[in-house]
Amino acid sequence: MSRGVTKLEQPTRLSRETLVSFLEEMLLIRRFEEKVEERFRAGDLSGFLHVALGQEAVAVGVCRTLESDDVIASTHRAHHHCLAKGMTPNALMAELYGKLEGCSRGYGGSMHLYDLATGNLGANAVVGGGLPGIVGAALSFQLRGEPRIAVAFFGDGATNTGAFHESLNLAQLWSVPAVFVCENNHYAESTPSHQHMPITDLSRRAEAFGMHCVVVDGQDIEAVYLAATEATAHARAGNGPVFLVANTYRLTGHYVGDPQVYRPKGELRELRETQDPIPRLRELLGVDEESWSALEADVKATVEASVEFAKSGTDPRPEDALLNVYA
Amino acid sequence: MSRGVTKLEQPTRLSRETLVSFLEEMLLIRRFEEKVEERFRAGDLSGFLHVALGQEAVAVGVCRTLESDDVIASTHRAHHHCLAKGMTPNALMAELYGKLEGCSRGYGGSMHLYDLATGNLGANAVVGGGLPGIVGAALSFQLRGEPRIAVAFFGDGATNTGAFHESLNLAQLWSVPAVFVCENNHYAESTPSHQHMPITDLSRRAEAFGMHCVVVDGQDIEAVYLAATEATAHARAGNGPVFLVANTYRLTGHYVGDPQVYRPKGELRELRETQDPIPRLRELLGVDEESWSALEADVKATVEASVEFAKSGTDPRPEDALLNVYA
Amino acid sequence: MPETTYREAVRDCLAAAMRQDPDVFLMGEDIAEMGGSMGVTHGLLEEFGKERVRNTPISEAAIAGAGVGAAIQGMRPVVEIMYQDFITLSMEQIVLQAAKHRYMSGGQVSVPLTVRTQGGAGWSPGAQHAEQLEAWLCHVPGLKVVYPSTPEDASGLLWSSIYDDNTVVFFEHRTLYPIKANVPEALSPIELGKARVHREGSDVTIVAIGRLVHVALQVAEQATEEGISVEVLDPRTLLPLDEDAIINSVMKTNRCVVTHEAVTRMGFGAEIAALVQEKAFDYLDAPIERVGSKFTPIPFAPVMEQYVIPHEEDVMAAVKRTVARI
Amino acid sequence: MPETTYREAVRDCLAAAMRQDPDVFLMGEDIAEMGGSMGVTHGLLEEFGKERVRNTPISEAAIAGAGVGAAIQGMRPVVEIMYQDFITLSMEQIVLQAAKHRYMSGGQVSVPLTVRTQGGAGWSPGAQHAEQLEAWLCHVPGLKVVYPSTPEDASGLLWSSIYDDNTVVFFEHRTLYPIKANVPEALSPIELGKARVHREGSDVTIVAIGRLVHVALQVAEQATEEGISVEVLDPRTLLPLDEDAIINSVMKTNRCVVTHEAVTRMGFGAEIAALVQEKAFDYLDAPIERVGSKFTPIPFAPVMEQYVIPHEEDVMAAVKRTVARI
Ligand SMILES: Cc1ncc(C[n+]2csc(CCOP(=O)(O)OP(=O)(O)O)c2C)c(N)n1
Ligand SMILES: Cc1ncc(C[n+]2csc(CCOP(=O)(O)OP(=O)(O)O)c2C)c(N)n1
Ligand SMILES: [Mg+2]
Ligand SMILES: [Mg+2]
Repeated sequence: MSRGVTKLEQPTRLSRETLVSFLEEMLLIRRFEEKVEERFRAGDLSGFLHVALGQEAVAVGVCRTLESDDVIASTHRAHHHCLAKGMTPNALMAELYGKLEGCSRGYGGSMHLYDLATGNLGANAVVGGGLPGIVGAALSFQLRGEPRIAVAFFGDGATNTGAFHESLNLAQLWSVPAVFVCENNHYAESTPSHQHMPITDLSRRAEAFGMHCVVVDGQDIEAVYLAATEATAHARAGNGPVFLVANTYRLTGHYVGDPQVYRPKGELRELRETQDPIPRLRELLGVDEESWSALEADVKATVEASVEFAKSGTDPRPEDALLNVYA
Repeated sequence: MSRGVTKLEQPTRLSRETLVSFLEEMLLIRRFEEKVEERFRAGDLSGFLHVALGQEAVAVGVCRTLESDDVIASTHRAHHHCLAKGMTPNALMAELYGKLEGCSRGYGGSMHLYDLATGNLGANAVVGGGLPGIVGAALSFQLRGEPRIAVAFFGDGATNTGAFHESLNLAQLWSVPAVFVCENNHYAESTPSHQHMPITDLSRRAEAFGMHCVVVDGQDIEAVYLAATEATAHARAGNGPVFLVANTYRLTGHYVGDPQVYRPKGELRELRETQDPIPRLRELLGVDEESWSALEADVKATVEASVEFAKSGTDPRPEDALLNVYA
Repeated sequence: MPETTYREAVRDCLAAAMRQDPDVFLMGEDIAEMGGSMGVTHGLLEEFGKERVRNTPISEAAIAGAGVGAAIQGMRPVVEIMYQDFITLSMEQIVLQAAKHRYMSGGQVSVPLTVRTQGGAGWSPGAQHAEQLEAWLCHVPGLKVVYPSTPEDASGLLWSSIYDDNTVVFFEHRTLYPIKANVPEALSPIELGKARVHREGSDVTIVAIGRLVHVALQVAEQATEEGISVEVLDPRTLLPLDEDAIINSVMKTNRCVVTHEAVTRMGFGAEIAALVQEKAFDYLDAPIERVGSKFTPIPFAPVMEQYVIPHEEDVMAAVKRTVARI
Repeated sequence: MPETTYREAVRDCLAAAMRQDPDVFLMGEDIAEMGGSMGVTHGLLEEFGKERVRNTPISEAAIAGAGVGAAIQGMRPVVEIMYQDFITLSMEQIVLQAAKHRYMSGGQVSVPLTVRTQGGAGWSPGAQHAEQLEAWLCHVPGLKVVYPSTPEDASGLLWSSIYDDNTVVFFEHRTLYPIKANVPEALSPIELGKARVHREGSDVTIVAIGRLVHVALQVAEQATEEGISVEVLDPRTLLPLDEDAIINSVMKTNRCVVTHEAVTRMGFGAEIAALVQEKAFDYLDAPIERVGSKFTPIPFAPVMEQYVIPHEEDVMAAVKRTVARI
């Protein structure tokens, strides 16, 4: 990695300041996710955890194009979207620890992260399950004449669900202001794309609805941001929904603890070397060792603080379980 | 209509004999369906009936390309497929009358017509409900190395269901010998296509799966037959499934008794004048009045006989209802 | 109070809600120009326009889910699932999404969605258009389940369902649409969770829902002639359930018959029987009888269909068996 | 007889069936290389190849339906729905198609499909990965429903399910996979529809399913120390139900507690209670008690989750309440 020089052979289209802030956010997500893996292995965390190492650029690049009252819905792999949309690391970590201070008050867990204040309508543990709701949210914005948009994140595997088809179909038919962001990480759990989809170019999915489609390299944050800017502007302007495909890579297991027996030998190492969006952006920006260390230290402090916050949080009382069943 | 001359300005690609047999079959279906409407109005028939006036060419054109051990699955609008696949008018009419001699022994009714002997796996009253089963049937042919194919009929409205998407996706992924015949009659009940689909060219649906697609004028039986020949050969040869779109028109109500308030004024009359596949074939063949009358008489006799057969059929005993719940 | 059909009662309530409240809108297959496959939404397109009376594609999962999403944004959507059989296609959205968002979010989200659906046998629709699935939904914490049997209940309960901040699955019975009753012109909401005693009696309580309420009332009438005094109670809201009303009634009559059109195995009557034997054990003079459809899918041929579904004689026989005890 | 886990028992049975019968094959998400999300199908890909151990897309409707279609052609497919929560997505294919084809065709068609699925709480999966939905399926004529609680039952019942000519929904409990027991090396089929009495007793019958069978056995053990003799009965097949075994047991003990992990409202226990009070009315010395999860979705935080699901103390308390009567 280059040290101390701003390499600009590849000219950036966004300001350095913006890109640096992207880098910070991506690094925060990365270190947060690594901490989650660590805390899980240490036995601190229960339940079912999916982290997004390698997919940070998609979350950050898309969410940075959104207004605070735009809404998102996410999936079982949700931490990166939540952080990028503005949830605090404290609220997220506390949720993973099952505390009342958690974003879902300890009722949700990693796959059910809600934060209405930042427009986060919830991670969703049902693959494809959040898409119909995004159509409904977007419809309500349309009916009320509000200039808001609704964004669904989901994986390549989700494009095989009936809910995907019905939702995009309905969204296009009614021309609602929604953006469907497919985070194509080439796997659904252990199943590689060629075993679960009959196509390789995901933009073909949008053809079935005549939906506007944008495909982007999900490891290039600048590209993601620019593509998302186009997509969200399209939707917000009332031109109908957009299918945004971000090709990306999951640089870890499907779930925390996944032995990944299904991965071809060497694949993970190679992907880590060639497809990591963070070194890529660092290199583009030519961030020197010193600035990098400062950045790392900042991020580390935030992540550690979130663990402290979570650990010292309040356990729900058992009988709190009886609350919140009905409004 | 021209009388007594074989007009061959428009050269036919199939033999006259074949086309005459098509005409016969289509007319039988037409008169059968009209009889169903009549008997319903007369109060003979109970339940929920959907007839296929205007769509005869699709059923006949496709089914004539099938072998007897190929299988089909149909929909709520099924009489034409059943007759074309070889169910006798007697067995069909007896079912509509709820008799033991009916194709489903009186257990099924118009929307649940089965005839395993002729490869008919059942009409299906759930829109899209029969498609997954066709994938499974085709898969079993593939696994067993049998040269058979499985065919699903369904309407334009069905292409909006999750089951449609999941089924075609799976079929293409596994390259099973199936043909998906979309009978696009431009309405789903009262809802015109533009109100239920964001696209007009249905072949776009196949794009999402990279599936081979054939589009044909469903009112031109010769064209349907040739397109189906290509489609079924493709599937049978192991080249994967095919999406066959037949554009057609429903020349009557959605269900028997439908007042069709939703139809634009004059639409039905115009469609009947311009889009009826039967006069079109008659004209092509130049069938003279005398042959036509003979044909009509034959068909009428068959239909009347089916009503007689049905009326004199055996009512199930009430307690027969307790049979056939389990194998 | 004008005579109103059950069908009109539903429609008038929808219209009243839409008139007063721009957040209420409708989605469903063929509900616009056609007025719904049962004619319930007839005329609403003309008054409220196609933005608020939305014909949908055949996409039961997406339309239920679009309702969920709009409800979370504060709208009060009313989604129609044409036949309750097709609610099988919406179960994920209703059970895993609508019913659980509030809980999973620790109370942040509410989902004021109403899912209207109808069904039932008695007109030879065959096995895929005649389900009665209310029991499934009553097993789902977070949902409310309503099943009115009369025009006035349909009106008052639908209103409360629309204005409830939870998701309500609202069952209508196809054969009840034409029945008539006096319905107050000004909409009078009926609180969810309150049973209705249609007729008081002292010998046996019939707990009935949907079509079977009317059957029970006829049985009660007949029974009088034989000197049996029957109380007829309709829970109307199946979840939450008015346990007190049911238990109090059985404590008075000491006998209970429960009846619905669904099959008895694992049907709503199982819950009533389980509850009553637990809460009124010492008061029971006879086993609680359940009357429902015989354990088969609904057959097509009318003679078999009529054999399968429950009728007056079935309920009467159960009443008599119950009363014969002691 | 070697010690075998519940997980291995299921796998060995699948392998045995596939070895003897080319018509048996598997479909499901991640069942091939990964061996299933619970490791149940581990090693089967290597032995039987990818034609017969088929990884599928995330398409719960289509894979259940592909099973239906293949079964009608005479295959004996075993489809895995990874979590039973997602059976909500297959309900149309299971309930309207698989369960009804035979009936709607007047007996022409049979659908020898097995749908395996698993679930259950106790490991903090949150509300969408912890459902217990067996009650729904028991409401559906045409289906069979099996829920084994031990390795030997899993083995023998799965075999019979695969070779049953009807569609069987086969429930496994996630927390039971590691439990061990002696399972005969040669597969010994267990007839569907036969309950198992795990332990005889004279004071009270506990009818338990799934994980709760083990809880019930521990309660029985403890109860002995307090002089209470508990009979523990596991129906194993929930549909058709071995009514005689249950009724005979309660006629002997005169008391009944029924327990499962699902919520009690409209849960399987409601059916047991309704049945027992009807068929053994004069024998009952106490109300039938139901023990299940509290009426909430499953919360994430372990402390709340444990509070919601039933444990030994809950079952024991019910047993004591029951015995305290008279
Ligand atoms: C409807 C449904 N089926 C199955 C699962 C189990 N499951 C969880 S994640 C997953 C794979 C999802 O793949 P993809 O959509 O590509 O997302 P990724 O995990 O790659 O981010 C599966 C099958 C589920 N959660 N929901
Ligand atoms: C899943 C489902 N939803 C709704 C219905 C009610 N319904 C019956 S036919 C129909 C329209 C079908 O349209 P299409 O697929 O185009 O077939 P067509 O009637 O035109 O032949 C609808 C909505 C149904 N039978 N199944
Ligand atoms: Mg993926
Ligand atoms: Mg159509």
